[in-house]
Amino acid sequence: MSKVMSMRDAVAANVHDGDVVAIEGFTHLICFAAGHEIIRQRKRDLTLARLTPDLIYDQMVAAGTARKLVFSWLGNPGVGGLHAIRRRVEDADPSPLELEEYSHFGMVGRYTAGASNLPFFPLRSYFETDLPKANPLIRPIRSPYGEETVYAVPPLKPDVTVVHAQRADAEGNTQMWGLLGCQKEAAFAAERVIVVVEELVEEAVIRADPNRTVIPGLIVDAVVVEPFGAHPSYVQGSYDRDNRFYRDWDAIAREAATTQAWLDEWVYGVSGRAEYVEKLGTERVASLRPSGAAPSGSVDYGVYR
Amino acid sequence: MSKVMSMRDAVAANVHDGDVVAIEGFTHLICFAAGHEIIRQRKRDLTLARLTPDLIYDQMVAAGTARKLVFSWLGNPGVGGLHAIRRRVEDADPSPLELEEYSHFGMVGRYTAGASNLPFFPLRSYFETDLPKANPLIRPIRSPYGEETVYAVPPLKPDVTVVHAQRADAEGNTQMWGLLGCQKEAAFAAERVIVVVEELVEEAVIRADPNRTVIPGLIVDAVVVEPFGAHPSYVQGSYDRDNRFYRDWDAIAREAATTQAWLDEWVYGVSGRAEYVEKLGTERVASLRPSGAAPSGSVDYGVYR
Amino acid sequence: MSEPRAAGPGGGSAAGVPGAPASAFSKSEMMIVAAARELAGQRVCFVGVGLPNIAVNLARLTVAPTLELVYESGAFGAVPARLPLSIGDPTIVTGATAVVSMFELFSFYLQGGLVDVGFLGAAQIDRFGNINSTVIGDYDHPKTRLPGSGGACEIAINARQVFVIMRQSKRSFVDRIDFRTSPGNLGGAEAAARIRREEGWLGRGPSVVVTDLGIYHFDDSGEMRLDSIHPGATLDQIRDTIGWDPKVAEPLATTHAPTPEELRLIREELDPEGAYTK
Amino acid sequence: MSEPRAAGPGGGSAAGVPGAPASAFSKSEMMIVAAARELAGQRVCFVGVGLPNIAVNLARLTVAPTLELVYESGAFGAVPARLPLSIGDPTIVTGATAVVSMFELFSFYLQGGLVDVGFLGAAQIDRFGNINSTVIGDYDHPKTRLPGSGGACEIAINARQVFVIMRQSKRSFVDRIDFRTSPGNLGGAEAAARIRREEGWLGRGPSVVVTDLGIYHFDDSGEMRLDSIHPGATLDQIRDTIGWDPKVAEPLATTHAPTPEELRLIREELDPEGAYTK
Repeated sequence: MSKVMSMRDAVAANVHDGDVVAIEGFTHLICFAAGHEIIRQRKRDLTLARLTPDLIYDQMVAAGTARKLVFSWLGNPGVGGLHAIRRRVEDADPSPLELEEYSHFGMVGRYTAGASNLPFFPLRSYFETDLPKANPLIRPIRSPYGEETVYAVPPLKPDVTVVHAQRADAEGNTQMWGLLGCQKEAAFAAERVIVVVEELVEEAVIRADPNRTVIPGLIVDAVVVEPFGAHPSYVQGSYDRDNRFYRDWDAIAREAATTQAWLDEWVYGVSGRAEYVEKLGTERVASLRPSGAAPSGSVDYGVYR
Repeated sequence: MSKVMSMRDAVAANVHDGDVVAIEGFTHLICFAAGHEIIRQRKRDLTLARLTPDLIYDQMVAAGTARKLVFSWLGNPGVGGLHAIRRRVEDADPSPLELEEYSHFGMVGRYTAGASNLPFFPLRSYFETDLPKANPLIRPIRSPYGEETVYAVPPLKPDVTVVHAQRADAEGNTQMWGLLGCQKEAAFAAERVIVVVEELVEEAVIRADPNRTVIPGLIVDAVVVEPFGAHPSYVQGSYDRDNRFYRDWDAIAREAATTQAWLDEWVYGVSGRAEYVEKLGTERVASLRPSGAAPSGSVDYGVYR
Repeated sequence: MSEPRAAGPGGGSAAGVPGAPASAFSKSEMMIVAAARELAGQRVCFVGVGLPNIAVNLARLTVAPTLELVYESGAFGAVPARLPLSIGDPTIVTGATAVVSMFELFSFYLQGGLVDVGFLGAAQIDRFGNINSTVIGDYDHPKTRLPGSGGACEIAINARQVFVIMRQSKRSFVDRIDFRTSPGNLGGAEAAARIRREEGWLGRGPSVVVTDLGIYHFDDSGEMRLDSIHPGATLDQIRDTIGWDPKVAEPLATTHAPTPEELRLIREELDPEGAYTK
Repeated sequence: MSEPRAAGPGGGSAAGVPGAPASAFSKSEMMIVAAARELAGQRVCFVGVGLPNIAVNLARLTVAPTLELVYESGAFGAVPARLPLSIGDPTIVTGATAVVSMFELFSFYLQGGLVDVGFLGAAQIDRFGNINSTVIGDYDHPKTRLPGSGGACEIAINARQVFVIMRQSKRSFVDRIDFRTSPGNLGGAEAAARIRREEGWLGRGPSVVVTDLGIYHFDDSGEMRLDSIHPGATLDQIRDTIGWDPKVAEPLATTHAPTPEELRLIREELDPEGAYTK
């Protein structure tokens, strides 16, 4: 059964006001195309979950979609802060933003517990820090073997998780390579899953290398084909991280007015990702292509009858 | 630094009397070659850990290497029981064998806790069963969120884990495909790791597809190149499961005498795996090759300078 | 363990559906076919070793073409080109949709609630569908040491429902099992429902038991009830092979005999060596 | 944030090793070089975002050629062909030894005890090496909202030892940090050792702090001690940029100035745009 649909339909059908939304991807494979469509559809009161809110959530927060962030590292990696988010956190400008804060491993553990239907996930972190005071959902748990105490985090089960990947078949069987982050856990933990891919492939391509499959179609609700949909994030083997944009954003986001002007031009002002890519220009796009191929090589699974 | 050595040296250096040994692999990639070398070197008082003790541990138990099994499913899959083990369990013949029993997920959780340095692993199993009575190490644990109670298993940290794989480089960076079982967890949980491969490859082969790497050389102590080292188990893409031998073993192992005769001929009577394969004969070996190739295809990681 | 193919007199179809006469198939074949048919409409099935393996593969070729087979060994969406002897076999990997670690399989697929049907065999079962696959006799001094849980314990708890396939005998259908490996309806439906709710189980427990003589479902009290008797089997045979007085549905249906196509698939494609059906 | 390259008078080598005069390198370059040298002899280093990223990559090209870089993003044995701006970048993947999920990276590599050195930056640090990277001011009403832990909290607890690299100032080297994101030697070495033992930490805590002015190790009381001052820096500068009266080793060493090769690697290969060293 084909689940292929437009980004507009996928977001309209699967993202609702008030939802807990996870657009995951650790620097790699961040689906800006989905974030922008959520902005265009003026979704409201979302709780946005992500290890690293990154520019994607700075934009979504600036656009007024969110009332809360669940996260572990809030910044523009290698550049600085996320100014739209900081305005709301530091100055309640234009309104406060609720924060629920963990560490990276805490967030990974939360998705893992959500995906595994566990009531908690244990980890060796948080000892002697102020994090459990800042977030009372981080709780000590005593081992049933001996005296030891570790910490626990609660499950995180997003209403919808969005995952970007190199390829999937029409049913949503999804393969990715390069940094995998915690997309698998975030997808299995979610009520609904939107998969966005650079390339739609035949089922036979997936079945030729079943060990490469990260997300099974079984848990996927929508497949969106959106080339360059991760820009300014990147797709291993397909395009590079647009570090220039990450730096540019620092200046854009410093003022509310320039931020809104950017959203007007690049999000509200385009109908979707295809138009965004066209606006970006062929030169910028070409400059982000890898300088050469680095093939994985093929392995043999063998025919067994 | 090359860690390549003979099976004899790898076992002599890494397996000691009294050790907890895990030769893992769920039906796939079971390293019989290592088990046989442990028998030949007359190791004693081993605690043998494995989800499915399989023929490999039936043979090692029959040879007197073990005082205890840690396991979750004790049988010859699709055929019947493991008779040498049953003789010791049911009739203490020639001596008792201690059993420590979990479920599959419990064993996986134990390795995961061992690999993660966690004092326990929680899971939703064992409710209302007799397993926690049979094994008091399976213990209830209360969630710190609400009233819920699940079960916990303790970490399992083998002294040595043996893993068979399709290929590794000389440092022990190991790639496998097909069923992955819980070899990764068992290897990370272990004090020492022996990797046995069908093929030794250049580092560049590994680095061409880093997502395929299951075990890093970082945790590997010995690399043994032993083609056909998993027979009668199998290696995806390389050779088939020898179901005929699995069935034959049922008759061989029914009597202590025939079991010992088999060990004399096929284990003590050969110097190592190469001689075993020669004895098996080219026809038998050829009959186990896949009937055709099923290539995974290659993906592109891209060059980024 | 050999069993004559001619299983008794009469048989045939209960409702006009063409089926082979009872003399034309073995009790094992009838059991496998009946179990496969119960899978109609199911989406994701967790495949155990042994009889479940052949029943599930027959279902995929007949009543449940979209059935996704999950093997505890880590294969999802397997399309085995031959019937594997073990649940770990290279043929369940080549061409599968996904192959994952056992951690992932048990954590995300099973415990995460994605498995519709867990399909189990057993050595002993009681009237409430509680299962023993661990020992006959005392645990510490067993008469017979059986394989143990494998994944059966967590399958019984986390699969949305559980199907059981096993041959009937006084030794296997017992008033009191020697060891509870996999929980069924515990001491009855009401207590079981309460405990499942309190302990947060995803599974609703056992829903069908298919034997070589008939098909059982569970009534409101959580007890097994014979709903269909296989052609050629008698109620006396049923009672002689159960360690309690079994409930019998009124009216009692007769199982449709295997169709020629079902028999052909078993004999020619799935099990030409007769490993499961002898 | 620009900083003049001419950092002061004098400098050069402390022990006859050839080095550039202090006027020939910036304070940031000195800091990066000093941090890289501390990695000599280390095997597995967990790389944080920012300054650790360049220091670690310089170490791999100089004193620690067999250093395995672990990025929290999931790359192990990375061989980046360029200096990544972020710790997630396609260049750390292509040609790496292994790329794994973050669950695996944090569970098996870090928490499993395989990381020798965790390399952290920070916004605030106290004399015992406790680190704040969460907020300046009150948590609920922050003056400045910083990024937060990321992996820093679990790195501080599970890496065998922790290296810190950060610029000195009265705002960053403080008597009392506003929020403890990553534990160091807590209130002193003795209590810290006891707590680490009781709570089963793998890490021995912070072992070195490299700044733009000098190199600190931790003495027996668990307190930071200035062991080496960078060429061009003065003790007055040191004291003017620390919020407590710092311990100073006697005799106090002078850090070897960067060698021409170290400077060449930073300027031509690692950071030609001067993103880290401006």
